Amino acid sequence: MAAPRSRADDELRPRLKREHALELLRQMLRIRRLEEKCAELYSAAKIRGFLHLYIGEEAVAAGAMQALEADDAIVATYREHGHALVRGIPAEKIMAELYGKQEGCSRGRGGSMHLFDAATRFYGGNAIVGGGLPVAIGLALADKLQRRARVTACFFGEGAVAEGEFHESMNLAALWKLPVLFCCENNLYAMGTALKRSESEIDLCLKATSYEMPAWPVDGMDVAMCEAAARRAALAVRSGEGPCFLEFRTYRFRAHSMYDPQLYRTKAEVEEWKKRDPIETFEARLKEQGLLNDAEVTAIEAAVADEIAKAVEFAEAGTWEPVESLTRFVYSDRTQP
Amino acid sequence: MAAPRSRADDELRPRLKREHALELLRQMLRIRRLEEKCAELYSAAKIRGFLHLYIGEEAVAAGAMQALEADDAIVATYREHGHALVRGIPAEKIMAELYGKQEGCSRGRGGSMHLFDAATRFYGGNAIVGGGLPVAIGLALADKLQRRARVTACFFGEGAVAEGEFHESMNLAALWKLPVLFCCENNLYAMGTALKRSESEIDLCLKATSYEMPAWPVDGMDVAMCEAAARRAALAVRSGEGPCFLEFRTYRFRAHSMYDPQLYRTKAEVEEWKKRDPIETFEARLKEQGLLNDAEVTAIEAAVADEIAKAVEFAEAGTWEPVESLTRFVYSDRTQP
Amino acid sequence: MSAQAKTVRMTYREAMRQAMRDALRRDPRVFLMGEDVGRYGGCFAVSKGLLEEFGPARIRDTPLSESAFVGAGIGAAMGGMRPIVEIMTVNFSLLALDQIVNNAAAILFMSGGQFNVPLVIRMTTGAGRQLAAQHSHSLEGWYAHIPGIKVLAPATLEDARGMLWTALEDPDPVLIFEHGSLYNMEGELAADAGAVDIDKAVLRRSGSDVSLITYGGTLGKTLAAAEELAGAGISAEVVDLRTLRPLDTATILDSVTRTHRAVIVDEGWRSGSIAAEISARIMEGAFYELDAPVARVCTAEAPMPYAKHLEDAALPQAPAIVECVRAMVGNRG
Amino acid sequence: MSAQAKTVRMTYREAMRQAMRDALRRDPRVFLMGEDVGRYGGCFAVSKGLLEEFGPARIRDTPLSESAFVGAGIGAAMGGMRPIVEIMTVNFSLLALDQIVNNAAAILFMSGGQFNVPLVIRMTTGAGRQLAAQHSHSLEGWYAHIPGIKVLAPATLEDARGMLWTALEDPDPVLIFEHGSLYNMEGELAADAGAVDIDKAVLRRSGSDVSLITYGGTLGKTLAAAEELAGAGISAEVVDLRTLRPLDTATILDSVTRTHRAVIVDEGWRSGSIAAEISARIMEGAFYELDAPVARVCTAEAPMPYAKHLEDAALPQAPAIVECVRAMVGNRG
Ligand SMILES: Cc1ncc(C[n+]2csc(CCOP(=O)(O)OP(=O)(O)O)c2C)c(N)n1
Ligand SMILES: Cc1ncc(C[n+]2csc(CCOP(=O)(O)OP(=O)(O)O)c2C)c(N)n1
Ligand SMILES: [Mg+2]
Ligand SMILES: [Mg+2]
Repeated sequence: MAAPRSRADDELRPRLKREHALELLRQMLRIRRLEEKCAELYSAAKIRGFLHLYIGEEAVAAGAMQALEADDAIVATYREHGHALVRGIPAEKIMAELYGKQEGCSRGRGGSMHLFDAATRFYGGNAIVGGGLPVAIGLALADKLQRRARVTACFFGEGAVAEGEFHESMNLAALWKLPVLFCCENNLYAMGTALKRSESEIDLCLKATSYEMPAWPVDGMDVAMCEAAARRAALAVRSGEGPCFLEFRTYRFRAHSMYDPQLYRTKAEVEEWKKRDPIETFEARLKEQGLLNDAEVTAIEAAVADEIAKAVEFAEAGTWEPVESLTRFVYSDRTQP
Repeated sequence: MAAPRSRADDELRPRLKREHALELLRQMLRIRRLEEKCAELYSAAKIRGFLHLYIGEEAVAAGAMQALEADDAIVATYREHGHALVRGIPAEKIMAELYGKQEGCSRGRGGSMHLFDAATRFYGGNAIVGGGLPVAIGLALADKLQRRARVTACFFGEGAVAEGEFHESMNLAALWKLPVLFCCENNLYAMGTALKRSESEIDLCLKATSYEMPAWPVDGMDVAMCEAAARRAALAVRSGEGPCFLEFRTYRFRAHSMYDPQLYRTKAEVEEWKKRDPIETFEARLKEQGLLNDAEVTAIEAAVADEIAKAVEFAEAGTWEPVESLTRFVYSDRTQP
Repeated sequence: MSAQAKTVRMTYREAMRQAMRDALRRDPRVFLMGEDVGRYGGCFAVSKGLLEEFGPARIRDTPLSESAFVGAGIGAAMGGMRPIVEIMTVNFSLLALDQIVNNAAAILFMSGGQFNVPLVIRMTTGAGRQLAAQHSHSLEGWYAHIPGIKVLAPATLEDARGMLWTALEDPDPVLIFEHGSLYNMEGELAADAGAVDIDKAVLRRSGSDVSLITYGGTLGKTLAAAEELAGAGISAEVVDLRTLRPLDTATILDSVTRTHRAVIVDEGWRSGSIAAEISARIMEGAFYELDAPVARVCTAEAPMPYAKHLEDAALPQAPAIVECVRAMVGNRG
Repeated sequence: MSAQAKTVRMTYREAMRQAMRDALRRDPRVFLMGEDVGRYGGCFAVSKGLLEEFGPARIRDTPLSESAFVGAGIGAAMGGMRPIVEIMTVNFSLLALDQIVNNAAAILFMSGGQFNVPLVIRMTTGAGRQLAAQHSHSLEGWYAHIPGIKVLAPATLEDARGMLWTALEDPDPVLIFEHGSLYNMEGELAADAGAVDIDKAVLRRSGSDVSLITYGGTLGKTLAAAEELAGAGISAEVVDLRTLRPLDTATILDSVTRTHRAVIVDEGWRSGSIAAEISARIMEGAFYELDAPVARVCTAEAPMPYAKHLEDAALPQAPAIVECVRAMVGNRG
């Protein structure tokens, strides 16, 4: 069975410092508002290609990212706006990327699914389900070989658990005791396929157990829980105990991508989950605990709105990479070391 | 944890009927003597390419194959002479195949690693580690869709457990409750890599558990145990309960293939395992129980020697496929339905 | 099709769906398996409605396990079924390549003719929708390197409707590549459209000055280029290859022998493209007929960028085809 | 190499091993990872002894997980290491193809130039040892289709010794294909042999009547054919491509421009081979120089059979090269 849920999780919640709590709220709001804007811009044809929104799952990235240090590494999927933003890629560079402008964090070459940023060690943005996991293993291996006490956090959906690469990576990480924090975002669906239709055993922590890897489930709708679990796991990983697996139980409120009639789930199910909206519930809780008032919410919202507006402005003002440089970066410029 | 070891295993041993016991012994001897001859013929350059001997592991194929009916299917690996032989491919067609003659069971195109036989539903002989598992899943799916109470037995080494395809196949089989009997031949090494250097969790039955698939370990050096476990598992599989996983704990006495200095294990370790030689121990036990005498052993050995000699004769007398038909069977002859 | 024949208006997507529905009704051995083919209705809505009609045993949603479910298709085919395996896009097929190359393509041969693999694998291919580097490959020409499989690229409604039928009757593995940009293409199709041959390339336009050889997603652009060239007094013939393995060399050589010039248009990357193979075959079979070296218009050799203007620049476009032909033929306008 | 230079006698295998030992000594960021590279001593004994010298952290035996350990090489490269990943044989690389195509080859581009992947992947390729359909592929030409990677095929001791060095200094992913039949090849090598360029094809023999263009495992057969042709009065030039991506088109065209005829010898299957690409490039760049159509001698388009006589018949052999050239040039003897 999965490792027992630690008491530390529950104890942490009340101990959240006020500033930190507001910061968590702010981060979740940044993601939410950025993505609401993205949806709008998609309808306006400013953003194209596939666009996968993280709305509903914000607590996971906002919480988990707290456990990472500046020189830790992140590997994520095509549903990575939230991770990129909380990690520190400026909203404007993200937005410019979604516009396809060369001021974007991947010069407009990656788009929504391929946000990259060397400054924050953000290694993408991978659009092949499961494709990021081996890369994360390798980043961690480099750290281990160079005796650096860093963590590589690898985010992926529960759909990836069915891919062979997931298993090969889990085994390799555990076998070699690599400093990888596996963050499985279990939002119950892979496109239209419910977990119970894709896994014979739906307790995902059992997969980790079969690699002798510590694993535990986390309430992915509770940002404080997400942070606590990630901190605990990252601590173990960083101290050289080997990898950890966290199953964040969450839910995506929107379509898989932009076109998706959502035939595979009921409106009622979505509504039920929306009652657990990670932002609304957290806000409510903070207010209840007297840590937050309406004016503060308004102020945070205003600051976030401002940030997003500026990001859109920046993207609008951005420029197109000259067509002449189309084949640049197929190989490194020779000047590169 | 793995499913508890059933009492039935231990109870079965004394109940072995005499004829059946002799048959098991005979089958193991057929494999052993055939392969000893193969090694000899390899040195004489009659057989070429890779040649993987099963010597030491005979109890597994000889035992497990007893559980299969005529219309069941088998998928095996490059170490499949034993499976092919016990399944019923005539020794002469196997030997002719190893010679590369067109009278071989694969017309001389497959060689040692690719024995095929439609008559006995023997689907190869796959030289890609893990590559046979998805095929086995598909054969079982065809049976399920056509409501045939057949079993597909899939043999593979413990090295395959690290391959993604193993996991994808286990999950698919369990998820769809397909009639597959997974027979993992754990001989502790994949070429020169010991299990403990390739798996973070070496209790392989735990892998099956993480797919909610029944699994249990079997003493792979004891042919009666192998048979009993396979019968029990095949019964469950055939009755529609879904797949089963058996871990046969065995040992390869010879090199991985023909060139292998065996630097990765000690002579002492090999000698220790040889004390558990599946043929010698079984013979000794039968004698002890008064089920077998020296004359009978001599008679069996003589019959086997004769069979092998005839197989070699057949292979020697075989003919080469005309070079003109080199590209035949890249696609089906148009006459084929 | 005769002018009187009754036709119906539909999209390429619908033609493909009808082809599947038809196959599922006709032959109980046929089933469809792939990611999100059922409840989701198919990533590109091709299989929408099939689950309702045929049920989950025959319209099987799979987990994200490309290697295993493609391999399962191989096994099921050998077990007497006629599986249609859908791989969402060609990009993901790389995860199943071992099964395709080492099993599907090899088992008939390795088994000395004992086991054939009547499997059909369908996948979406191609770029043009700003899906960036990991979702925009055109690898059908690359697959055409593998002996033991057949590679089809339906570019018209007729072929979308008819190739699947023929593929399912083939005793050997057939890969069907559907260019993502074609699904919404609308047109008239004979009401009784059915199986089509998969052995022959066809002329989609006749001409005498140059042969434009193409297939799949670039057929439309090539026809547009031919139209423009006609305006400039250059008569271009357009050959739709339809099947990339085996290639219908005879039709290619026949056309080039009449026009004496050829341009190959191919969405694959240039180096090692199927366009290279066609050029080599013309070299080998019609060298003395050529008035000019055969040219290729292919995709720029780079992973596909997201930005629209860069993607457009990377892909073969009608103006580039026109320019290439003009340079070869000389201006006639 | 000057006649005075000190040389040592060794095999291709030893040259490769020395190259690795050297790299491991020179650069602490270098490590070797792959199946059985350590305790077993390498499937083809190439890495024998390295574990003892460098220890298990730098000579890493991996589980049978091609996709994960190739991907781990990519990550480790981005993390500042200089990994050498050994895939036992090219056949198994199909299991890692997604990592190679979608990550190794694409990340630099997708990231807008931020992350390069200085990874070297070595693998054995080719047939000739009766290993049958699943262990005999020559896919290096196929890999050469992928932008973002480089593809090397050392055919000589010098290149076995020197290419790895250069590859490790390359900021981008480099695949090195070692033909299995070469490991036991023995010869003299400069005692101080080191890095070699990987940008240029070279003439292994000069000639004036025909250019024989080849690489890797077929270089020896091609040189043998040239020798035999010389006896028949036909002067054949032999071009060793060395690097299949990027191709050194200039050297190819230069040779053909002098000889006016070309035969490409390639162990890949004919259709969609690198030989097709070379033929197409000659078409495009030296058409008016040609006295005869460029020809190809490739492997028969079939999975590789086990039986020796069939395998021999399937592969390009010196007599077939000779015959092809004679038909092209006419008998001179
Ligand atoms: C290997 C592969 N197969 C299929 C796809 C198509 N696809 C994109 S996202 C997706 C669902 C993935 O679900 P999950 O891993 O749970 O992540 P989520 O989208 O729920 O965040 C699928 C099937 C893909 N990108 N990669
Ligand atoms: C995918 C793949 N990788 C590597 C190999 C090379 N190889 C052949 S056998 C073998 C060891 C397999 O060990 P195991 O599965 O335990 O079977 P055993 O040989 O012990 O019966 C290896 C690595 C292969 N055939 N296929
Ligand atoms: Mg999901
Ligand atoms: Mg083993």
